[in-house]
Amino acid sequence: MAMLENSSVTVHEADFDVAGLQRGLLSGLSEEGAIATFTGYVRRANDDRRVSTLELEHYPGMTEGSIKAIIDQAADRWPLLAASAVHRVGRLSPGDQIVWVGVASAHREAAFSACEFIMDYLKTRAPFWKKELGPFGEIWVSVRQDDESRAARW
Amino acid sequence: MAMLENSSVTVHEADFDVAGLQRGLLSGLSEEGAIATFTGYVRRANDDRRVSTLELEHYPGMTEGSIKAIIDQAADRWPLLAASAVHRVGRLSPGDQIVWVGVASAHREAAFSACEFIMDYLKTRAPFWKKELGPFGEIWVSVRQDDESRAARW
Amino acid sequence: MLKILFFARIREELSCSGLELQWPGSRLDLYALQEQLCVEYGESWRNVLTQENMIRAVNQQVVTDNCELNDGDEIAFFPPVTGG
Amino acid sequence: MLKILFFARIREELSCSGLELQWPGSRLDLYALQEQLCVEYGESWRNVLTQENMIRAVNQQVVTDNCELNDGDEIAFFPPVTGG
Repeated sequence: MAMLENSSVTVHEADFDVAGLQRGLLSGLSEEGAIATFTGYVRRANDDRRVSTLELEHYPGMTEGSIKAIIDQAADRWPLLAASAVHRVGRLSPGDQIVWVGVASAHREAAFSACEFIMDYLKTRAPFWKKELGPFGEIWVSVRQDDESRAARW
Repeated sequence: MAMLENSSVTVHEADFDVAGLQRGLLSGLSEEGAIATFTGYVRRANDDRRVSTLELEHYPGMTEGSIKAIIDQAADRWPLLAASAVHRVGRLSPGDQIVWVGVASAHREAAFSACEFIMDYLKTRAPFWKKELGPFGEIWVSVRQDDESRAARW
Repeated sequence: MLKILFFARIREELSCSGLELQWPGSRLDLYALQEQLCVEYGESWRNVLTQENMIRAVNQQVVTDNCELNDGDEIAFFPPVTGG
Repeated sequence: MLKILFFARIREELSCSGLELQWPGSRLDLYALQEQLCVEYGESWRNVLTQENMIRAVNQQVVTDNCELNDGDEIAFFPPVTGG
């Protein structure tokens, strides 16, 4: 298994700055022709439930390790130059950023594919759990069947 | 053909700010769960040619119109909330940002697919031309066969 | 010593985020450990820990079958993940 | 009046970024216009404008075949695009 040297995985409560994260993928050598990124946001409504707060819990240690492993898997499959993932935990509100994944490569095909691959795995394998709070009370979010089938296609 | 209301296409010489462009995709209604973006950069070397300057030319009017049409096609195929494209022209140096495409949707599948679709079309149909300048002299960049076949898959 | 962790809905249903057990000094596998917890903490724990879609991890690696445990292992029980 | 534009390598090879032609007052199609340019500007233009991978656009829409032109049309000749 390859190890991608320029990669980082962070889990924290604070918000993040997408421009700074994207700059962090650049080596300064101008080898990168392409950066694909994904940002996930808290939606106001999910399956018609009006969400006022989202609580995100994770398994410290395993989260970082499993995402790092996913990034290394991606670097095995596509010629990547850099990749990072940031995931927030704690209490979030609608409109807040939850997750960011960015991938740099010489060409766009690898950047897009790896970014989507990492997100699919992050959604289905990384140990995060979301609880929605709202007028309906509290509810642990359940798995989208769609997410499972997307991850299985790789 | 659907018209995506929150969409914009810009062609200019100045650099752009990816964070500001991404914020521009958000409606404030917190309906967006996902934003996928792509940023293209000038690479220092292309097919082993060492590039010192890239000159980008376009067909004013047709460029904006054709990219807008591509975005509307994407909005026909996927449930999008917003999309924008920015493309620079003029003289650029290695490491410079060339192009940015960002797409907002409720879920990530649509955001990723539409962003990639717009980029593939932008690479193969939008009237931009690149000339590379370097120790080798000047050379008009020719079409990557790969790009053609990627655009044909949609 | 064994470190046992519970996350999310499982943590709430057990009202327990984790516990530590003395290493029994003999062989122990994952299913035996789970049975030991069910016996010690009663029927409510058995109902939770035997849920069909329970995910189990040993030393931060998901395991889908029974497996041998070792002194010092970290064992976690959690529901299907919903990150991103 | 017809507005004719040339871009990128084609513009350089013709040393011309564009020109305007009086509308002939009769029917005119794209291939006839191209032939008229080749006759008027000579063999070097013919070599460029008949290149195999030439792209032609009428009113900013790429056309792959011959087509009827109208007074006021904007016609462009350019090489395969290489944006992004």
